[in-house]
Amino acid sequence: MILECRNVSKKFGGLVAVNNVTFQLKEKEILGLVGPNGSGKTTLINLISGFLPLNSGTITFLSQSLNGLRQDQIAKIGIRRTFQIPRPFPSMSVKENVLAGLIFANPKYYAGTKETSEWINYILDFTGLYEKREILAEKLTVPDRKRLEIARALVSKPRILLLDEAMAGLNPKETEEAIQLVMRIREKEGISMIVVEHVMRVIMNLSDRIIVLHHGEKIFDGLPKEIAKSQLVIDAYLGKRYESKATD
Amino acid sequence: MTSVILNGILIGGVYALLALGLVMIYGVMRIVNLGHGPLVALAGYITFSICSLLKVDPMILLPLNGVLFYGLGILVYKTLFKPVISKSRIVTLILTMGLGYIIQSLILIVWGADYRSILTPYSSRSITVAGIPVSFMRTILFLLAFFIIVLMYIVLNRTKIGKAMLACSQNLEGAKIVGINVDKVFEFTNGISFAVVGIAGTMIAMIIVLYPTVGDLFTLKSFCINVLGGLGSVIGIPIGGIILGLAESISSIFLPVMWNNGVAFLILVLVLLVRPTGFFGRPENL
Amino acid sequence: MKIVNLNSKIRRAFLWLVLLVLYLIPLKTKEYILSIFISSLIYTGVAVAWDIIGLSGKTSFGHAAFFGIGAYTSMILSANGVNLLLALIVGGLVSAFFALIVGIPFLRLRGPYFAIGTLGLANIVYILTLVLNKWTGGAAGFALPKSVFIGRGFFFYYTLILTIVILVTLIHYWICHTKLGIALKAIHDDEDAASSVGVNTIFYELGAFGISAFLTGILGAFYALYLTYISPSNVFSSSISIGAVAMAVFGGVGTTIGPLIGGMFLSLLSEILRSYVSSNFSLLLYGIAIVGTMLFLPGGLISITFGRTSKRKNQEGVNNDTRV
Amino acid sequence: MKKALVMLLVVALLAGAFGFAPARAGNIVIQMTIGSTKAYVNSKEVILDQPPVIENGRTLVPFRFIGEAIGAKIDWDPVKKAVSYILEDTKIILIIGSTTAFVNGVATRLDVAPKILSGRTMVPVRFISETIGAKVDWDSKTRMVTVTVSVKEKAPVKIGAAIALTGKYATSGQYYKMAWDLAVDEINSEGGINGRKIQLILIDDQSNPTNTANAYTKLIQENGVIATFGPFTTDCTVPAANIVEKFKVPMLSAGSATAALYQRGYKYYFGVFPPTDAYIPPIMETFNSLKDEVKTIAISYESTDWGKELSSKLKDAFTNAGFKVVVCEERENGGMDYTPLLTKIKSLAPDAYLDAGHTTDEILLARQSKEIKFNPKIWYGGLTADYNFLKNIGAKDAEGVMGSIAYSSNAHTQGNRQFVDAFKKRYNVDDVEYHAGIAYAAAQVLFDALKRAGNNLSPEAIRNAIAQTDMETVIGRVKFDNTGKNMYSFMPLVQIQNGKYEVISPSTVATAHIEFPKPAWGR
Repeated sequence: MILECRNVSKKFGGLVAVNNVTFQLKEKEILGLVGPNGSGKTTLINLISGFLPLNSGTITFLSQSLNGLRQDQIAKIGIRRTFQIPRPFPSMSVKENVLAGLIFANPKYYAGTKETSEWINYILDFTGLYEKREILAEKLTVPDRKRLEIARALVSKPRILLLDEAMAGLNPKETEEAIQLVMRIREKEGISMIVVEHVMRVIMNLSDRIIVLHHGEKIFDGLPKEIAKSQLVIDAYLGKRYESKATD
Repeated sequence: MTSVILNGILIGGVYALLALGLVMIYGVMRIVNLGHGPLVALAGYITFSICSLLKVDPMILLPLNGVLFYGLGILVYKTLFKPVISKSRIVTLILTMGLGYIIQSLILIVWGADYRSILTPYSSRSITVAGIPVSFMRTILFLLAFFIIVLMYIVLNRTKIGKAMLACSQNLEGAKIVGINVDKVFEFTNGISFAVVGIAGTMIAMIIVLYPTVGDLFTLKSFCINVLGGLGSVIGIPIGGIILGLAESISSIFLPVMWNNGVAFLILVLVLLVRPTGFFGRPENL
Repeated sequence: MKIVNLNSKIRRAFLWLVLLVLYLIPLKTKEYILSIFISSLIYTGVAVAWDIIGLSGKTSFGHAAFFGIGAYTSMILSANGVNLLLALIVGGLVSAFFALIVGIPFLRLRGPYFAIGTLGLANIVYILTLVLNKWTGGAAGFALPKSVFIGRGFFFYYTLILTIVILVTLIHYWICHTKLGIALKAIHDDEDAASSVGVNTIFYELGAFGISAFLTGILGAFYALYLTYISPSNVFSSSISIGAVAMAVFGGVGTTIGPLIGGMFLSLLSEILRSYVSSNFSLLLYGIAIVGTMLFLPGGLISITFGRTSKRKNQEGVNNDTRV
Repeated sequence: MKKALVMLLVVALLAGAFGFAPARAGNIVIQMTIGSTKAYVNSKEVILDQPPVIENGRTLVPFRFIGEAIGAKIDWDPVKKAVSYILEDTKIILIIGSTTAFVNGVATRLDVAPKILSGRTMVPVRFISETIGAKVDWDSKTRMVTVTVSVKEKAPVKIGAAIALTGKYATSGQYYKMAWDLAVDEINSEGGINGRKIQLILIDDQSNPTNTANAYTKLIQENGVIATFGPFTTDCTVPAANIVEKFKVPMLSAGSATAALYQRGYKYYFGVFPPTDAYIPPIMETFNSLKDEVKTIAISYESTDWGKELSSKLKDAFTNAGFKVVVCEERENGGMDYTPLLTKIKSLAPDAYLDAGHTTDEILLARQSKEIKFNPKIWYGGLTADYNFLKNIGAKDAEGVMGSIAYSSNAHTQGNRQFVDAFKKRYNVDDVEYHAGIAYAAAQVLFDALKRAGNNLSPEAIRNAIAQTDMETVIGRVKFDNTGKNMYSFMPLVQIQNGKYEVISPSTVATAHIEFPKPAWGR
């Protein structure tokens, strides 16, 4: 067990975005986080990554509490996230982006050393961005931006990777590539992941375990194949499935 | 004490009038107009010339200057702002600074460096409110500021173009998507803002002495007020203005007068440290 | 990569040549040329120093505060017989110290709020200088004996300011090519994303702010010791702050040469205009020059010479460092 | 000197009705007829006490006449019986009765020797003329000799200054330019300095000290000015003074009233602008005469070196004289709203209010005093005596306001009338601003010094000439002490009475009696 959220809650004014959610993430596990829009998936990611402060509850990483840590500190201890709408550094080249992703989280890598650039090139190759390494990030296509986000996170050898809709807005082919990438990451790097997704198909064949959020509350926590059996989920979520598919 | 507070509020209104021309340019177009002060001064000089030529009351020129500066606003938008509006904000910043220099030199060339004032029979009259002598002109300016603010508010919330402006100010991309002609909106915004500057300048010119660099003073004050109230917030302006006015007035009771500027800026800074986007400002994401 | 290395070799050689020429200028020219260079270099130096915090996308309108603090510190020190170099450095240190204190709250501000906030800061310092007239002499200003200037003369001051500005430039360049530079660039692009990759934003911004203030302070100190008389309204005037921004943007922000070129260009331009064009029109032309450049070269002057390639060059510069 | 006069004559004649005058400007045409005592210099008749004669083919003329006519320095040595002419670099010596003449020491042969006719030395005109490069024509019909001396322009005397023509202080700066331009044109129309025109080079420094420093270095080194006027404000004056001191070029400042400047031990810096201590005596004279009515005094001052200095001197003077200074407030320089200050002072109800500030602020202070009905018995604004104050506030509101003034257009100082008229005429303004007056005085002093320095226009010589100045100017007598300060600095106290500035103190020059107490605003 690498990450644990206990009774995590977050309020925005009156609105309760995440309500008393408790779950665990095991080593090398891919945890699917699903739920309709506004069910608090992204908020949960923001809480874990330290992008937002908690209202109550505790988040512990390898028995170390993350409460009150800044985003950059959490990134340093090995929890990295991607953004729903990719946010690479536009005025930097792909390579610089990845470099930036590495040197601040892993102080043992210095800009300019041989091993640094070799490692960066490996990641670029791994994520299929090597050819585009000199291009400015602002010039990249959406799928490439999403890849770059993953590469930027991956390069720092995180223990946990938080993928916030890394596949939203991709066409089926791109989605397939992305899935392959995530799979490769798990196999090669052995990183635990929390994957937020709309698209059930993706989640179903990606996740080892699935958590369903609804109005900020956890209504399901189990294996993908069990999910169809859960009445709660069917009521709350599957009804929206086709709709959400349509939007994809 | 009461007289001090009263004056603080009135001068606050004057400051607000001074600052109003900036609020929409920033709110809608995200342009920080460093040429603001010189523009106000220009309006003043124009008023001065017409008044001394035609021997008419400056008040009559309010609409004229309004229209004149509306035109100027359109012109400036089309020639200067439009090409750089998409560029980084700092570019427009320096551009407007250059614009300020140009206006200043034009004032020097056309009117020379002499001091100019617009004197009317009622210039430095005062009315007595509850036994306290109160500047007549400042009262007028205060009311005018109030009037313009109400007008802006109505335009923004009741009219179609106003709603379009709000849309642009909140989410430009969104506004484009829903089919708002952003260019037209910007044009109108700039026109209106300049018109307000023209009107403000006409009035301000009656309570100060005009000289070519007088605008710098206006720019500084206007920006403090805008930031204090929250950039792009119409409601923030009077709040910012009055706070600044009161700060200057009240502080000078207890402290050496020289400090009142310092106190004003201190308040500005403190407000920013508590509310990094002023009173009514939306969070900037830069 | 080899080509780039060759390029950079040539570039380096060229730079050495330029430096040599700059230091030899006094041997061939009259002092009035030096005096023009001295003043231009002072303001250019401020522009480059300003751009160090500018790299993070923060637009400071308050650098006059650091300039003035440096100026007054050095004045007070030299009035008490502290030697020049020490006065300069302490001037810078005091500014830096001040910057580090105010930086913690101020750097939370973003965009125009930071700009106007720092502007307000400069004005507060200005008022304080007037108020603390026991030490600063208040509005009466602060004077050093005329011998301070006459004893040294232009050659001395030119060499000194040239060296200072070169150091400022080197520091700027060095920052651009270190972790700090990458951090600032990241913050400039997207503050949240930056912290999501582990950049401690406030730490790096504070560092940049401090260095920027330190160098600005030194330049202010030089300014004071050069003129031998300063008054608050003069060293804290917003024209110093805004001037720095204008020069940096005019040349091209976020690059080392940008502010350098912009600063020298604008200073010399105004110098020439004022000496050879009737005054009203000189101001007009100055304004037109700025507006024109912003309209047609929003990237600043450097976008003429380097343009698109400048960006790639920079990246290859970084790549060099990551490779070799 | 003579040459200058001749030149002037030429100009006068060309301008005058003598339309037929053949001479071109810059030329001296001497016409004389054999046997006639009537000769003409640039067609102006001159009566000779001995007519020209012909001695074996050569015309002889009185040596003094021709010498003066060509503008040479002439000398007569009775012992050697020798006459000599010195014209620029040529020296001619002729000995009576000898056919050997000496041109710059070189012996030269003459066809005919100089001789004495009825006590007048007669010399061969052609020889003299041709030696100094003049043209000689002989008209056999009219028996007239025409000598044409072409006078070449001398290099101008260059002086320079940096002054604020744009930027914060452009308003004051322009008056300096106006006055100096006028003064220069005047002196040049009078033939300049020893026949050399004055050329004034002005550079706009935008009141930025580094610009000022550059400007003066450039003026001295590139333009080669031999004397300078000072810039405006102390901020700019100190660096400027440093530089003229370094290059040993004299500076005549009209731009800084700070007394502290004179303690910096400058050798080449001289100032005609009355320093702050000059304000005090006239003010005290008035206040002492009002001791019974005026007891409490409030002072405010702009936050500049000048304002600070003046106010502190006022405060000391008043306290020593037994007045009670209730408050001495520093205030912003060039602000918008002084009501807080005035309200504060009003609440202390002082008998007299004095502000040490400049015109724009005084205007606002007066207006806002009126607005809050602040009516002390004495309302003094440092430089309200600048006619811009009156112009921008109107006679009605200005009634009774007091101020000090370094220069007044209706002062009965020497040459003031002409200056005022010339100034008004040239710039078509209704009055002369005081900065212009002081600037003009500076020009008067400098030009006088240049004249006294004579042909040796070395900066050192000019500096000494300035140091020895003791003359009447439009701002009164000017004589410098060893710090370069005008020891006759004079700052009368004036009051606006029915729309005119009346000097009320010192009594020696008073033009009117004080109007006390000051009437309420707008009465």
